[in-house]
Amino acid sequence: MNHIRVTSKGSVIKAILLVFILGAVFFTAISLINLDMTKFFERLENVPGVLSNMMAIDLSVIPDALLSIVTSLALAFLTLVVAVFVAMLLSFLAASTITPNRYLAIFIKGFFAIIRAVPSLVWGLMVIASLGFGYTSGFIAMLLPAVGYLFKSFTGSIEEVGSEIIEAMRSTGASWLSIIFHGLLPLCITSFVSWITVRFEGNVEESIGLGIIGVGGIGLLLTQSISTYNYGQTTTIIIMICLLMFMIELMATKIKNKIKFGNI
Amino acid sequence: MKPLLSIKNLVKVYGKDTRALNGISLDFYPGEFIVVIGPSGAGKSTFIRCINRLVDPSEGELIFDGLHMEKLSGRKLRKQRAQIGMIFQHYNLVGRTNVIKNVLHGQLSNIPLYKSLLGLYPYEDKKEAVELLKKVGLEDQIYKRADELSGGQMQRVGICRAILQRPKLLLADEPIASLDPISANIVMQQLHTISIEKKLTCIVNLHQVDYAKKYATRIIGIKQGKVVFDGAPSQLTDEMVRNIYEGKESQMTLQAGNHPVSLAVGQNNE
Amino acid sequence: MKPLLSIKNLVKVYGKDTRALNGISLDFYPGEFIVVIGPSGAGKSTFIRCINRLVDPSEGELIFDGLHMEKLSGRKLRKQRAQIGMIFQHYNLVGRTNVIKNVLHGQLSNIPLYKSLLGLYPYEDKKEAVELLKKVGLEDQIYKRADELSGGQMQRVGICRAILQRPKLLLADEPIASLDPISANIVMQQLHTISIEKKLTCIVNLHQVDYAKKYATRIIGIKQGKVVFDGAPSQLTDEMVRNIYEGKESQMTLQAGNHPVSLAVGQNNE
Amino acid sequence: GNEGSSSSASANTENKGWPEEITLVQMPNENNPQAASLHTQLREHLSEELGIKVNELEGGSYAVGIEAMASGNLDVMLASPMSYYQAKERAGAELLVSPQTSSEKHNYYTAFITQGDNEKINSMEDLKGTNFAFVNAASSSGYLYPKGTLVQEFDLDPDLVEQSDYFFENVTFSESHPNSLMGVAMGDFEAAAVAASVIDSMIEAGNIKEGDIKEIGRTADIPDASYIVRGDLPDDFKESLKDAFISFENEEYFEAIHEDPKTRFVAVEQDYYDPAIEMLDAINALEEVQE
Amino acid sequence: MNKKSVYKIPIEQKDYKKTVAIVLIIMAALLFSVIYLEISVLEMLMGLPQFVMFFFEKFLPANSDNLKQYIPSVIDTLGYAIIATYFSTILAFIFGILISENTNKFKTLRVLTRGFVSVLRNIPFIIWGSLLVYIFGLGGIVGVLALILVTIGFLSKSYAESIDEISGDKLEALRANGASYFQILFHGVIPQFVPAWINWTLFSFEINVRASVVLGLVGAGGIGVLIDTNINLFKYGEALTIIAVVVSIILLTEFITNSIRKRFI
Ligand SMILES: Nc1ncnc2c1ncn2[C@@H]1O[C@H](COP(=O)(O)OP(=O)(O)OP(=O)(O)O)[C@@H](O)[C@H]1O
Ligand SMILES: Nc1ncnc2c1ncn2[C@@H]1O[C@H](COP(=O)(O)OP(=O)(O)OP(=O)(O)O)[C@@H](O)[C@H]1O
Ligand SMILES: [Mg+2]
Ligand SMILES: [Mg+2]
Repeated sequence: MNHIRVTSKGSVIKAILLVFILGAVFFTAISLINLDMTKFFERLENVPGVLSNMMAIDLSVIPDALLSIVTSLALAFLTLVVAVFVAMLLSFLAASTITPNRYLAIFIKGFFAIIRAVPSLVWGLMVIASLGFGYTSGFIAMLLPAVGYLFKSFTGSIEEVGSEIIEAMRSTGASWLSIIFHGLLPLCITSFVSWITVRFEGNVEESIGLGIIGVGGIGLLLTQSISTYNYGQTTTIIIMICLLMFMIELMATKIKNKIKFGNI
Repeated sequence: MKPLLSIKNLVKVYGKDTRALNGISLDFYPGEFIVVIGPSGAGKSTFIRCINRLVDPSEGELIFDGLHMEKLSGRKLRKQRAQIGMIFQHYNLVGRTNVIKNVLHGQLSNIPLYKSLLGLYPYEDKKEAVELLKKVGLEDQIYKRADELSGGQMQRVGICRAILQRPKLLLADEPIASLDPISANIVMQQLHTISIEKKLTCIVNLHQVDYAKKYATRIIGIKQGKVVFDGAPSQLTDEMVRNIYEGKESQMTLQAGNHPVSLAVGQNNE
Repeated sequence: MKPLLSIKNLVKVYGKDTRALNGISLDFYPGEFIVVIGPSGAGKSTFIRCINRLVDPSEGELIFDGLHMEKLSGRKLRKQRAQIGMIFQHYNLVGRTNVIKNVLHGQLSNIPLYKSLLGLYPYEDKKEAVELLKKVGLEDQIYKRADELSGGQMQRVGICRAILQRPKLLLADEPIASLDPISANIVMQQLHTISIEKKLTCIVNLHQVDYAKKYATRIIGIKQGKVVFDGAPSQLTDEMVRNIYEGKESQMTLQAGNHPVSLAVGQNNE
Repeated sequence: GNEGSSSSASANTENKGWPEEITLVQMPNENNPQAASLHTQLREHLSEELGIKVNELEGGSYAVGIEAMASGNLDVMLASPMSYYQAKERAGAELLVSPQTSSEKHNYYTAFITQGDNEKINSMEDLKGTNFAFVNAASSSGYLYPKGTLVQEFDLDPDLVEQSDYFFENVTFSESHPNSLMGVAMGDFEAAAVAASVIDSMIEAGNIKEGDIKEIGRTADIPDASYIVRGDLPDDFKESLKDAFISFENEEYFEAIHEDPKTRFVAVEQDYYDPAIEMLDAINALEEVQE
Repeated sequence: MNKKSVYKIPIEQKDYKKTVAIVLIIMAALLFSVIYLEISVLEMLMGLPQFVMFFFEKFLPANSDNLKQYIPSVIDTLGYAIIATYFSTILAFIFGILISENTNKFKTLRVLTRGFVSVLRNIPFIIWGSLLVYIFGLGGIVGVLALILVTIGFLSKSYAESIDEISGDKLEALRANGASYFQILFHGVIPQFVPAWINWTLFSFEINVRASVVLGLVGAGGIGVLIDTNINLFKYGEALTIIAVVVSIILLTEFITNSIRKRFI
């Protein structure tokens, strides 16, 4: 034996092929889109100018912004809680390791692909036409992307870590729900908490795009200050949002550590 | 007597060409204490996991308690599984949950969900759980998280869980691999006692031939996915044991090693 | 002779009140083959893991090869660790990677990253890896994914990895727990041979007293985090063994059991 | 409760069939970005005059607004000629009032612009063969009006305007007025049609400099966005609503929104937008709307 | 067993008070939100039939007359999405590694990266859009940049969480070998991270395909914007056709990736 492979011959060929495919896809894409790099680098010199233009602070907006933040937070929180429940249920139905029915799992996954593909404007239309303007509409419109993301992440976590526990609990004859509540939830809870916090930020951001359906909140304020080119207000609001999110993330980390190391 | 579990021509192929089980046909009767021995990779774990369908067999029939296990699914499968306890080679405990809850998981199939969620397990069950834990020497660890236990402690928790399930058939995959001799004896003794008292059938994978001989009522030797021995412990001669464990693998390694290696320590010395 | 590893008053406290190690002081010399025995939960794994700092000791000193292990970090710690091989109780293989790569992980500390990424391990290493795998009977599984192996197969891969590391000190946490008698002997024999040939110091946790007596040059008994025996195999009387394994736990369980249980099978029968 | 649940069916007999509350939506408009809190004053005024609750919201999309009107979830909305036409077709909307500025100072129009130092393009004729940007196929001021102007001026086939090498060398939809403007300023397009008010604000905000671009032509004045109302409300209610708007005389409001304190809402006839709509028809923009 | 425990065997030895307090706080916050926002479940349920009706009445039948004209947009969109996915995957991977506790032991660096990514994520996209256009004008690059910005924030965090989930056992073995940081990363972390990585990358590709708002804001066009424009012109039938195209692209990608994954990894 002169040469000893570390990877079997087949998988080396496969790896090369894979790299080749990925490279080909990339370069095809590059050639499809006209990317003018020189223009890009030339215009980099605009950066300081534009940024300095945006560097301004307008403290007068703070009271208004605080009020809107409460609205946005309330909406984001409410949506999040509902989305967590919906997504959890669906992901337990669809995760390949625990699904009660393979076809149901495929159906749910496909269904979500479709739901996610429909742009928010379309949802906005349908929601407004049936519910009118207001927070109820905003709630529904925000629910969809939130469930989409959480569903995806929960399913991933369950599929990744669950199999041993599922096996053990299955062998005791435990029901589907028992396996979930006694096995998977304790196991996945830390990662679930992470996903939920990631999504909470997403939700607040989502609420910014909800001007379409007449939902107020910090997003509306921000859109207004941008469309009137009021950079002082804009920057102030952004700083406030970042601070808020920072606080939320701190809190989430605390909770996560409590769950991870504590005896909850 | 009607067999509790009847296996006919069981075959399991992993992937394309790993034939882990190669046509196994066996009948098991109530109250039997069966120890399965065989070299590592022979298919013992696969065999045991096929019985309660954690692994789906590729071919063959599995008739447990009158029902074709290989055809069941959903609620019926669950009901059958509740009759079959299992002790895992890798324990498979819920790490973030405490010891007693892990043990009580053995009773999940018998109480409604809301009760188990509120921790309203019947007093009897809780008492038995605590007694079992005491018996295996874990009374100090009852409220410890399962992932904070030592290897042997986890294994004992897994054993208590399976016993608390009060099954008709108990499958155990190397239940004493991580246990010290005393704990190992206590566990084997406990299984043995239950098997006699409750006419529980036990199928236990073991690597320790001496334990097998001491506790089994019947020993089955598996090698390369086939049954090569099936009989009473007294019939298992040293010759036979050597035959079971020596395979293509071991022959090679025996040549490769520096010294000729004795077959096993303890009772099985040459 | 200067000790290779010198341990002084080692203490490990988990959480608030689990004193896993309770003041251990020991010296280990080159070429020694030390077997650590003790009841489950005694602190054997913790002891072994403290040595290469996978667990940070709470108190005490660990001087390996002249350096204070407990004070090292970063590159220096890594360099020391490269000198210390480890066989894990739960194998700890990278599941999605194939067998030979897992074994070659033992040589990672000696080659630059880019080479290891491209699979450009030195021919010598690859050859030795294949030979080791052959020796333990895994020549057919070389390109299999580690998570598709049986328990015993995984354990053997873990052993090959540690040996390929060519360490000065080899730590092994129940290396033969999942192995059949023949494989177990081959593995112990292999460790023994290396230990003699290369003056490698081995510290091995075992539950099988008979194997301990057969291969060890020195046996250490640990109980409740303390050293209760330290001597040559010949000094380890049955009385002593009983003393090590019988504890609060086992006494209780011995009373609780239905029959009085013999201490151990095989050589340790009463 | 739902702010938009003012469906006419649940009319209150005491109020002569009037709705119990109405919902008014301000649409974003390049001429009217200053939508901020000042609108509250208008809302309070209307509410006081009519004696019912008035909800005032910021909309984001005309399509959404018009569908909401069609489904009875929206009563009053600010609309451009195109949107008015669409709302009329789909939701039976009627024109209500339009803000009327006293001075000539603030006429709304869309400018054809090119780079300030572009020597080659100096008039509308020079647009031929250029790389040109409209805003969006659904935009009145960013597409329909400038297209109409071009079609009329150069007698083009409206269906071919966007095609490369028909009139322009290439046509891009930039998706927003500021995008078109920045695109021209930076030379990504040779020319574009951008609402004049956006150019003013962008210069004011310092995003571009006065000399960066030059105006080479313009559309005719674009009628100011007007409030439209759902047609199936009781006639007397619509009248009262109109009166309520007309009686709104808050100078602070008009200064902020229309940059002229003298501006007032005036009643408009249903044919107020007809010339504009004719123009839209001339460029085949209305085909799709008719159901 | 002493007398007391004969009657009661607790199966938990923890303080319920804290759990109860947390649950109560969450409930209170929920209640506040519902009341403050005046959300009514009844209304939602009543709106449901209308919701469905709207779809069937307005969007059907789909109008696929112009199917051919979408092809350039589809190609554009795919191009943007692919390039953006490649770049954001690589960048987010680096960030993810820097954020995860499993792979980055330097707390300050971890916090800094986390803060940076969080700012990326929390600056709303309308702002990024304007910034990009003000700086770079319009064109392909801006479109790609915009997409990268959108995905990178959430992708980094998601990667980091997935890396955190990788069990320490296996990394421990490599650590015990004296493997260097990067060796642990490449030989221990990455092989185990692959499934989650594929999962998230697909998700980001999906987002990039339907990023209509984003591409609209920087004037880069694409199929998503086409949907919005058609809706604004009330051409619902056409919009539906384009949505169907988007769905097919996404499902097809998922299918292709899955079969590649099965065969190659
Ligand atoms: N991470 C942990 N957190 C808290 N306690 C722990 C942890 N790991 C181990 N322990 C406790 O420390 C004690 C010693 O554990 P260790 O794993 O060293 O035992 P061991 O001698 O290896 O036992 P075994 O033979 O069963 O593997 C046990 O009581 C165990 O419960
Ligand atoms: N998931 C799997 N995919 C592919 N092959 C597998 C898988 N699981 C087990 N095998 C192979 O099937 C054969 C039998 O495995 P099994 O686990 O049943 O052995 P075992 O008798 O339990 O061995 P041990 O005593 O080492 O646990 C082995 O060769 C193993 O490599
Ligand atoms: Mg096995
Ligand atoms: Mg241990």
